[in-house]
Amino acid sequence: MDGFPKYLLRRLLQFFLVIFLGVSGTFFITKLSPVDPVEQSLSLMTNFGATDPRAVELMRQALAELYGLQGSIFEQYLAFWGRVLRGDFGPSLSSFPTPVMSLIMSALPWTVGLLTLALIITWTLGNLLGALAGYYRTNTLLKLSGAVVMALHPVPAYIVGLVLLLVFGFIFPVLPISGGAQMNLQPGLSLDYIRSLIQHGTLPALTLVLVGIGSWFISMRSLVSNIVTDDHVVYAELGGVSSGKIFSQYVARNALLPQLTGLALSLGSVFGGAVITEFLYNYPGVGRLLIQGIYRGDYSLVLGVTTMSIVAVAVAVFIIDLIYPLIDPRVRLG
Amino acid sequence: MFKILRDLLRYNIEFTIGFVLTLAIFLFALAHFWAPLPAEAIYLLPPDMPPSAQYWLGTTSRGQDVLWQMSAAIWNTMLFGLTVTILSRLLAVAVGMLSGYLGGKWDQILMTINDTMIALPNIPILLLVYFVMRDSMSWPVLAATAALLGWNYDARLIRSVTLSLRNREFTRHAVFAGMSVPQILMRQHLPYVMPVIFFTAMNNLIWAIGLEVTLSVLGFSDINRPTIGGMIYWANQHQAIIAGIWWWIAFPIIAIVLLFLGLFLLAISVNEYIDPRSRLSRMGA
Amino acid sequence: MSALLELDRVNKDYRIGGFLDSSILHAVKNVSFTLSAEKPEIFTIVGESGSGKTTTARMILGNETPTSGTLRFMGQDIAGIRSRADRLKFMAKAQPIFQNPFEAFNPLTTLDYYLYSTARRFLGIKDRGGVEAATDKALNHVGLSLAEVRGRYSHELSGGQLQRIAVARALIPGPRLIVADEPVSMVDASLRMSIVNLFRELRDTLGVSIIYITHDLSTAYYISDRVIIMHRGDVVEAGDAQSVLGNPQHEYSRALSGAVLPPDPEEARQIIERRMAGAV
Amino acid sequence: MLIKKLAAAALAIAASVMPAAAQDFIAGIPRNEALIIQGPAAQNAEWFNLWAPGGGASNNGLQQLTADTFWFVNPEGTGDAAWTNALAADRPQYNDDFTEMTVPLKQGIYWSDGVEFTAEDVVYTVETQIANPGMNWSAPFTINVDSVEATDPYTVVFNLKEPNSRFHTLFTVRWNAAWIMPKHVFETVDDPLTYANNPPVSLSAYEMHSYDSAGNWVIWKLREDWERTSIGMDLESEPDVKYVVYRNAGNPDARVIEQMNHNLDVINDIAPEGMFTIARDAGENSAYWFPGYPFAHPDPTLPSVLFNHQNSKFQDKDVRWALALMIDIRAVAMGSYRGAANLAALSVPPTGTAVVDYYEPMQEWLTSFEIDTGARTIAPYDPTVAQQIAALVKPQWGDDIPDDPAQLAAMFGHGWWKQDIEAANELLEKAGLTKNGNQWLLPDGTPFTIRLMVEGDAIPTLARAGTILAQQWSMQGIQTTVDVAGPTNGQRLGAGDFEAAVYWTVETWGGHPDLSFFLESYHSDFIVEPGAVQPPRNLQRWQDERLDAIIEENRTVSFDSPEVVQLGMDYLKLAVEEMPFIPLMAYNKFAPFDTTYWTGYPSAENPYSASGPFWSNTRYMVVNLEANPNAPGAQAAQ
Amino acid sequence: MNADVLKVEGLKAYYQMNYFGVRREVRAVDDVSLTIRRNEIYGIAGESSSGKSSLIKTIAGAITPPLRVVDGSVKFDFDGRTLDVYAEPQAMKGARWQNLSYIMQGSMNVLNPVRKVKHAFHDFAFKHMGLSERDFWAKVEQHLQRIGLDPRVLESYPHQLSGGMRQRLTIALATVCEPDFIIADEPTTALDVLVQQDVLALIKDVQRRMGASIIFVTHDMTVHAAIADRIGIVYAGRLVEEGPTLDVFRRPQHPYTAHLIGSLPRIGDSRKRSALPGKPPNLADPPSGCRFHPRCPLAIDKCKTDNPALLPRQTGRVACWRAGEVEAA
Repeated sequence: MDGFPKYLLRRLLQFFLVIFLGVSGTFFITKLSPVDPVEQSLSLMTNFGATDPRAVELMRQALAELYGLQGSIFEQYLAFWGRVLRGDFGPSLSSFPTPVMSLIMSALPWTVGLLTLALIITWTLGNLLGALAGYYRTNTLLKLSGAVVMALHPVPAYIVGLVLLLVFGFIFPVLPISGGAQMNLQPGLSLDYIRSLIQHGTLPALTLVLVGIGSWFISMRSLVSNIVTDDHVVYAELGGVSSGKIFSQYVARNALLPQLTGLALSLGSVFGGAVITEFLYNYPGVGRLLIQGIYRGDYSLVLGVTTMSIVAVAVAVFIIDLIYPLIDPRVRLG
Repeated sequence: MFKILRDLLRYNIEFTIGFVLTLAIFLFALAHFWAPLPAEAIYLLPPDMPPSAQYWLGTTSRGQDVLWQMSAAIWNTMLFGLTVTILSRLLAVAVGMLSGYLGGKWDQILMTINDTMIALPNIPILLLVYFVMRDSMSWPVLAATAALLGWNYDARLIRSVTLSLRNREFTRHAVFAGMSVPQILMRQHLPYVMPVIFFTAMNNLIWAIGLEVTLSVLGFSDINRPTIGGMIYWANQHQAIIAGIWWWIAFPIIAIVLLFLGLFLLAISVNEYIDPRSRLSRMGA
Repeated sequence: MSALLELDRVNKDYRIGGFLDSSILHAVKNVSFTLSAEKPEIFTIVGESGSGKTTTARMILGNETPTSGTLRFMGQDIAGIRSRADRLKFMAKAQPIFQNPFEAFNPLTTLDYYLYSTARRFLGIKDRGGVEAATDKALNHVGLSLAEVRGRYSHELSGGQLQRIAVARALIPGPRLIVADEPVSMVDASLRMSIVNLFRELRDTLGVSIIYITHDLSTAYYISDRVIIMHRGDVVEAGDAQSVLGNPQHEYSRALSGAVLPPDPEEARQIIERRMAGAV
Repeated sequence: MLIKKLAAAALAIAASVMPAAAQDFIAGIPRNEALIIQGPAAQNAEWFNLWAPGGGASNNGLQQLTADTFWFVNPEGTGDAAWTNALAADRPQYNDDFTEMTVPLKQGIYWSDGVEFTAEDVVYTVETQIANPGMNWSAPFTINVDSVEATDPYTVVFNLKEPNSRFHTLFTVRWNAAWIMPKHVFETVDDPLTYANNPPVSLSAYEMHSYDSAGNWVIWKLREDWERTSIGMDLESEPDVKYVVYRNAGNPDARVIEQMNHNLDVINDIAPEGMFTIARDAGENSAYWFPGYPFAHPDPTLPSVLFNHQNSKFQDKDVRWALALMIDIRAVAMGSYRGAANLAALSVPPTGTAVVDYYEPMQEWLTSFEIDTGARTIAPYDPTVAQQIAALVKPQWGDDIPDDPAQLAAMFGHGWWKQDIEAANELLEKAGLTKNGNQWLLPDGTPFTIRLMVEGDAIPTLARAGTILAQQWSMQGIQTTVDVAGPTNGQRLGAGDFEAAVYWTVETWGGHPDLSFFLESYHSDFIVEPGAVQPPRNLQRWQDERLDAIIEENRTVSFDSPEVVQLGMDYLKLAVEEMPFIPLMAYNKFAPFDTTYWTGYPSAENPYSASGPFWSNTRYMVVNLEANPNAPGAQAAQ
Repeated sequence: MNADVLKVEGLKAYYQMNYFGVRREVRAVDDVSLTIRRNEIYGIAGESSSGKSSLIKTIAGAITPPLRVVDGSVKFDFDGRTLDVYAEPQAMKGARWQNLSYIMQGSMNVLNPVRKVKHAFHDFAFKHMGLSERDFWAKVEQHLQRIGLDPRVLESYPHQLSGGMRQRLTIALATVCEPDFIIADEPTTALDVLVQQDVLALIKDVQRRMGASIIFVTHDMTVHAAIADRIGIVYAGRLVEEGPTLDVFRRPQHPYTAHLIGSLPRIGDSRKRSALPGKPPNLADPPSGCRFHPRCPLAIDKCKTDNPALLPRQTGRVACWRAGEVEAA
């Protein structure tokens, strides 16, 4: 077995190893967590309510049995892998008996939709501006936009989001500031629903874009300023090729290739959700789910989300490794 | 060292601006050691005072002077950020250079670890670690944890630089000149890796501070310790933005942006200075 | 007669990866030759890019292991050297000269660092004076002195000088063999002969054997004792330099020899005119 | 250039999206028929089974608007008015030795699917839960109920395993209680624990209209046969509120914004500053518990400084008292609630009926109460604290602050302990502590330090109180650091894994003087070893024979007996003497209402219902609200 | 019609750099004047960092800071149309590829690595040809065939082609518009010996057929011997000798030229050849007088102080105080 199949096998092996190590690590960290889901459920159930201490003890036993938290940590670990391989993360402990998978699956479209869109906008805009700024170094407009991007870069996401929320939700209340879509609107491909989705997604997406654009901008600008001195760019300039074409086909195109790996990684991490943004805008995505899971000590849920996220990043890296040769004609696998 | 500083100050306007900004903010942060009131003290001043001659940057709803809070907060936040950055740079450099230089099995093992770390979602892991450690989760421990999560992508960058250096003739030459692996890495390769380190350090610092703020906003930080995240946390607890106490949040953010601007200008100008190409030009090659 | 270097049916295969296709490249096929320990010589490997000459050189230096066959240096199997101590021992006796003198020295490192490091590591000299003496002695062999080199960077010297320093450095541990891979192709024409002449001197005065790897038949003819011509991994012709290069027998050797442009406008022009008529 | 094209495209997209503001806030539902209430973010939005441990979905209107059980106690009410017979036709009837309880049921009540509600549903509820451990009320039923029978369709008789004078409280709603299950639905189900009960059949005046699968909102609509419910049959006219929307309106800032944008009628809780902002910027459109400052509505829970009695530092009552006397309660009130706190010197929340039953009658006793500092005897009580706080906030709130001491007591509480550092020092010395410079040393010579645990974000005002307490103690030489426990708070409290904490261990009916609600769990029988998990309430692990005696006696008297109040006072006096925890104040909630669409919200003036939307009592508010005739679109609808 | 295509007069181009206070001026092109005629190959010979690359960059108007033209002019004459490169840079734009094209060193890097070869043809040449797409591609394919390339290479990526093919391709690209003037910068340097001859033959052939002028830069004297009609020898930024190739090789007038030619080894002749002593001058700090004097076996005192002008001498020009006394070594 040679060449591609062998490469594929090696890469696949590594892929599984990464997932195995990552998920196992998370499993044991979660197990070390002092948060006890039984106690969490109990305190939810007894909060505000009458509590007979004997009854609480009885409930505690019943819940521990129900949640399947018995057995040694190693037995739980084996059982966990057994379930994961079947694509099942078991029941959520804070939303018992709803399966974690179905919680994730209902949150996932929101997160993936919002984050993918925001990421693509961020990536495109950041790279475009970065490339333009790297190529047309003297353009005032670009310098200005560069300065804005640079100033935004270090501002924490929470602040950017809060300011947007204040400006567009309060001072000029033109956009909804909470939730994923209008209330009581049937989800579907209707114009109203799509418009509602866009309206509700605008502020969170804008937050993500403003926060994320800086790093793409900076890295693209430095990539481009290296490429403009490459022979083939100089040659094209000597050949009288128009500067627009040089920019797009000779400079940006080459500089984009390394950025694609970054894009893939970011796309993979989409599955982890955007914790702060979703938290702030009450967006019903995976990030919010994760925070809820952590607050409620629901480690089935936390494990589920982190596992999904680890797998997604690993898959994204794997895929980009596989398709990179198709994107970059130079790459040959040794 | 002094000569470098003098050269940069004299001939590089970006460095000068960056240097002045950073120094100013550093001195400002340093000043908290001489603050008139302890940074943790609350309700010793009238709350919610807007910026005025008496309270230049106003007071918080907790009766603290924003100016002095900020001074301590920037100090603590930068201490955290720089600890994360330096630790994670050390890791990234060690792993990246060894992996790139040694190649083969070592490369595979290190890069598998690296790829695993890349795939780990930072925030959940940090929160989980925070739960596990709880009271013993002091800021240095948090910084170490963050550093453990923040080196991997840059290690790959450094590895790719080292990988290309490994195949340069001067590396093979160094081997035949009897130089040991550490000698080759430190003397021969490090100057080429330095610009990558500097460049990624900026992003890492921003990431670390973002992390601090995120954890604080979610309520997972030591609320006794004034930090930028801590200020946002408390401002948030008092709904400061909605209540119109904008100075509580705006000034720290402006300070952070200025600080980053300063650091960024420093980084790019120092980077230009230490970049082998620029060094060679100065040396007259 | 004992052998300094002995190559016995050495092969080296590479897998060249296509994304969907891949094939085995036989970079070096069945190469055998022996360098005598008693009689130092300049042994030249001639070939174009892809001929396997550089791979052969790397195997001799232990930077690559052969797919099959053995390379023995002073009786020791080169591929069998594992420990760092053995490796250092081997390197002390077999040293390389690289193609591009500007590349061979890190532009950010002073040149003397390479020299001192070599002296310390291979000669085991600890004190500064001893190191400098050994370095200066080696530099004297190549017509330079430590005073000219100390504290300088590669960009401050010409390619020819750098290549001399590289040779001097290689001489410090007292090697028996120097493997020079295209040592003059990046050196200016006016300085080229000084390097080539230096090789002759090393052979004659220090008794160092030199494996000279080149694509330039003119310099090969100028200094070699023996020559092998490699083509796509095969040795197509081997023997005494004067006869192999002056009167090549193999078809490829002849083509190669015919492609050498003579330093005379009339002859050269005729070759080009012939080529225009034939090829284009 | 490319940039310009992009900008144009962005503008075009923005233009198509902007008409947002013009649209209905809720698709297809007239805004002036809908009451919008702050709800939770539900994870499992599809889950409507109230009886299985399904997580937090019950705050979304499900238990507030569709569930029903025998009785309700209005936590804000006093006397008989606080008691409501819901499904039950009368108060609980016990036999003499409290081993049997008979409940007569109202007739003419129907489930929303048209099936009549009968005693069979009650029997089914109890028996099913006993048969399925893990269901929410399974454990108390298992422990108490020997058998349950429907002697006729409208009478249920519970036979108890042992005497229990408080058995009926299982079916008495303060915040919630054992809700009655629809037998005709659940008997067709294999496993009542994993049945989602979607859509839920309603036993109260509202039924489900629609919900968001992402968990952000649920909409309930008034049943057409609303009169065939326990709440409906007592109403004089059809409720104005046709739809109730429980929506998750995000973080506190977003909630304030949404209310000011008239997209959120009822807020459950925000920070005092958010409240002040609404009062300042939207005062004409909003209503509060108090018409002006301090605005807040006190919950019948009692934030206190809890000491872990199993920690050697806090086993001496003199130390506990010293710590109490080091507190300047005015600073705590200002720091946590900006002064808007209802202070509590007694170990019972100063709300509802407790004010008339305990606080007012005990003032005299409090004023004359003395403690021995070892050096002298002092009377620590300061009945003028309310006036002092009023003076502190007067500059900011002016006319909102009355002069009448009685009114001030209703706003700020009846009094608290005077800060008395000298007495505190004497007490510490009495307890064997020594002072070294500005640092107190424990009898064993180690520095006296305290880690004070607070929950943090979820209960921000208590975190704020904690930081001030820490500062005050630290300044007096007891280094105190605040730990934010976050989500582990409840668990750490339960396991006794803390030194001191700011939290509540006292909750009451609010509308009834009986203290068994929390006191029962204070019996020393339930105290466990350090590290083991303690049942709720007695988190400080306070153990006292006198306390046990009070508890045991309370079990033998009837719920409505006047002796209950006497026993309550005994407990309160004991708690003052022992200072097992330092009660601080009622848990004040800032819950402003938007009056743009609805009026007639409950208030201190007219406390006909709990105001928190998560309390099941809220249903009485919902059906009593009146549409604001001046609401936008109100004329058009008429 | 003017017989001269290019006229360079008194051209000075310096690298002016300022790195953190280290100010340097490298006189890469120092007072060079030369003329190139229609339909000739003019070779420029010189060692590395002698300024030959800077010279042609300056001639091509392709300089970027820190390299700046300090003095002098470069004028092209295309069919009677005079283009002053530094007086009217806009006019140059239109002339690129149409009249003036390049063959660059390092064919590996001059083609965009991530695009197929055909795009390069389209980008560079299409707008100059005034043809429809279809005719354009027909023309390109025809041109490729003439140059000995399979038109299928158009569908390849640069890295898929061998070094020789790539170099042919860049020649095809440079000549597809049939320009009047081609600048060839070390086009054969990185090629294997066998391929080198092919490429040289190709360049010569194309030049002869199109009647274009080529300025051909290489350090390899044997290449000049093979194809240049005239050569100019550059030393330390200055043109030190110029003349018809045969004359320069047979009777070099400048000691440097004589040495370059004399030191060339040759198969069948292993007589010892000496190398030039010393090292090439540093252009940031060039020697006074004649810049070659520190290495010159014939140097006299005058050489150290006075810079010899480039003066006509028999068939060419030479800049040496002792020009008459030089003999081929």
